[in-house]
Amino acid sequence: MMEYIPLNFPFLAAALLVGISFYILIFKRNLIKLIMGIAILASGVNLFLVALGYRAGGNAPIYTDVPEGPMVLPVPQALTLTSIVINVAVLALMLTMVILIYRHTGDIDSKKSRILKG
Amino acid sequence: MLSKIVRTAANQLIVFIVIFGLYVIAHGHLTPGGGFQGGAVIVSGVVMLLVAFSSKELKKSLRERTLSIMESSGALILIGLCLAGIGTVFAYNFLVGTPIFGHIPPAGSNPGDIWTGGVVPLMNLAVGLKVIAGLSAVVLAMALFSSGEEIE
Amino acid sequence: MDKLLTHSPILIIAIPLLVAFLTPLIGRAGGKARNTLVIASLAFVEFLVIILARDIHLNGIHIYTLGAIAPDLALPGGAMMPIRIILEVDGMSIFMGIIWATVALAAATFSLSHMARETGQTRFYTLLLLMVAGCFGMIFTGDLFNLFVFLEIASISGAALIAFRTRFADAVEGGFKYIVISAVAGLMFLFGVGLLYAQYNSLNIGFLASVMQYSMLDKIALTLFLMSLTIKTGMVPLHMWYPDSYTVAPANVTAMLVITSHACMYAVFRICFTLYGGVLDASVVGWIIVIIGLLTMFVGVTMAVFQTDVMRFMSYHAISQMGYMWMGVGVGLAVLGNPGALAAYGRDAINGGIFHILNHAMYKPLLFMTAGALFHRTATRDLNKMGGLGHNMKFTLILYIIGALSIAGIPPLNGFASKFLIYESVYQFNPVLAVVAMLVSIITLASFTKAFQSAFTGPQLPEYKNVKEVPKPMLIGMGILAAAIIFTSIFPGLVVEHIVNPATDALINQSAYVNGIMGGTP
Amino acid sequence: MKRQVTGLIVLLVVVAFLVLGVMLIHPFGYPPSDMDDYIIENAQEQTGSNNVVTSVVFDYRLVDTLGEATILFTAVTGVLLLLRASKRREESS
Repeated sequence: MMEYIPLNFPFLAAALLVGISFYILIFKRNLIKLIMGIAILASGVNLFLVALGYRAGGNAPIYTDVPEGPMVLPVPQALTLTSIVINVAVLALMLTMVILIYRHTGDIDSKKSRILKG
Repeated sequence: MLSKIVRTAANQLIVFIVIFGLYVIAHGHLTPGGGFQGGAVIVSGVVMLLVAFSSKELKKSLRERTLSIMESSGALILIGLCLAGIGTVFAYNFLVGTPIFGHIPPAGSNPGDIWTGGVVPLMNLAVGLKVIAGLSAVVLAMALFSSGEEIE
Repeated sequence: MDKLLTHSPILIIAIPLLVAFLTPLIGRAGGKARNTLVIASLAFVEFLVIILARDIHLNGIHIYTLGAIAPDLALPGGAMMPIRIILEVDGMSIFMGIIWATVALAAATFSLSHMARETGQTRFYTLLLLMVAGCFGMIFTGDLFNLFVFLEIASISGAALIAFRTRFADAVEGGFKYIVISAVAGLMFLFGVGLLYAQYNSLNIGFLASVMQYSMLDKIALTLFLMSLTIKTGMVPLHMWYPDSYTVAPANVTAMLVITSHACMYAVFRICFTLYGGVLDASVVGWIIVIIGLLTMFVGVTMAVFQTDVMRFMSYHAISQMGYMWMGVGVGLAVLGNPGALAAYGRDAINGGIFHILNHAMYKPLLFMTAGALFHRTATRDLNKMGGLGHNMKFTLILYIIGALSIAGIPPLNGFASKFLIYESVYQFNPVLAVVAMLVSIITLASFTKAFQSAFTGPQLPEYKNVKEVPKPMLIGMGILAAAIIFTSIFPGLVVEHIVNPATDALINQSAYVNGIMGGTP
Repeated sequence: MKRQVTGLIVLLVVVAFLVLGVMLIHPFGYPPSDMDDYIIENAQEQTGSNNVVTSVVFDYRLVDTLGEATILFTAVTGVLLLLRASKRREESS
């Protein structure tokens, strides 16, 4: 069995990833960097979700030739899977729009655009 | 289009990638993996082909229309399987206990039996089909668009 | 018929999905078949919503447990909590459902000719149906994670539809802005869901409400939910994206997007009243919502006065009108813990707020569609370039007048009925709020009169001499909404009693929602 | 400059808020697990699937998966829609 961890380090890591992404979203004006920020935000949230389901010393929740012992929680893994696919979809659409914006304006800096400013 | 070495290697490797992806999809109810994961593996193979050959070459064998039909049919199979359970409740696992994929595994650790899981393996196949077609279409469309090719 | 009724909550979501998956295949057979299929499916959904609404008013909350051995089996044998996803449709959900079904039908009819000259129509209708399904899912589901999934369906299809006219750079940029905002809001919402899951190991709204302790963690989750949904609704500190995105979308899409933000508002109310209802610090959260509503109302209308782009002008008005709903419902929330005040004016305030959702959901899409009709014929959105269009577009003129009078709250029309309810009850809560609300209403009237003058009256401009009335499907689409407005104006009592009151009861009476899930426990 | 300061304040508030939030969660590795225990115990019998995660994804929470597949479908349709229209723009201009 693992030792009791007093500081919830994995959760903390997830929160810090979210913090980094907010830094990018607030201060960076490049659209590609903005998308990266959202990807990091998504990773942070996914890490948080999947860390919620960990049970100390647990096995993967698959009964095929499983060793004895507790199993980690399956629902957070399912939620994370769903969330990952959703983010893939969002990123694909965002990248398409950036391609189109680049075609129109020849630039991916949001300062240059009337709408994206602010 | 990259060099001949890369193209030949890609041609050989794609077989193994596709087989591995199909394995992950088909054994989704027994081992880690499933439709989404296996589909993503196969699409990574498609991306490899896209890098090795040009998008123009790939467009000849992977038609956008075929991909679109494949994707729609995958989605239709998925929702069809959900609707098929509506005799009881929408999304009811109606195949458990029937001869098709209906075996119930012994409780606890067991070596695994492919004929288990009810609708789960079928759904894995449908989702796999959908992910392969959908993501390939996105990747292909982006590549074609960036190189100024026509998209249907 | 009974079976249809039992399964109607999921069928309302599944039929648009099924048709959306079919559309790419049918679309190859030709435009006519595709359009017929889309309209027929939406009409069928409208029919299902109506029979479901009737049943809910007669028999109360409708539970549908997905994938269980019986639809009403919320708790499987031996479990103390719901395991599966449960759809729970109560008065408030079906209230939103009626609105959404009607507006979707009207917008789709409007699209038939508004979109006729565009390419990519098959994909347009696919996305439209997906948006319909996503929004229905949001308002019917009783599961937090499921709410997130459907929220994302609605956002992604909405973003793609905003950017539909890719030949304009600002359309793509508006779509990009919308999807960035949606993605951030959605992920923040998901973080909040994770916090609740960590604490109670459940995702079901009814179950969570029954065990909610309002600990520090719950408060943080509540803040995350409110922040994310406030962004998505377009309330004031974070409203800047709203006009940018809504202006550039095709008018029929904007009409639907308005209801999407109402659905996010529904999620706010559901979370405040139902999820946290029993333990919420109601007066604090209520006041926060009232203040956000007040700011929104005021800032929205002030910005609207200066706009010359007709869609932008209406978008700011949409923001401003949404402030009324927040204010009405917020006042009700603030006195939720005080039965005397709740009976005296709190209930009326919620009633007014919810009635205003209904009215706004009828006249704002109508106004957006008239703006779309103007765009259809003149290819400009600039009010200064229009003029004298009333001579040739008589029906559009009449429909615009109906919508404008309604939004300004002129007595015979329905906008007046709901605004009056809000003024009256809010005045008893705090007179200052009511005064500001009336002021905003006057400015609204003034600015709509101005827009009316610049677009329709005046001499006929030479370049618009040959402008014709818009085609029939567009008029029918607008006519559906205008008919709904007129019906609500003539029989406000009937509408309040049969549609609005059940929704208010559903919000106030949290235990009914919880018992819908947990009632089966021994 | 003003924008930077506001941004920094927002950032610090959000991070402090999230860090506070995650410190309050149950200790890592010891989650409450009533619902998940039920699923782990009954998944094999009710769905016949050895992989419990798959049985959650494709049985207990199937509608989430349907929604997820729909989102993928939406995104693909959206990407193809957007890339389509711009082609026409190039032709016409």
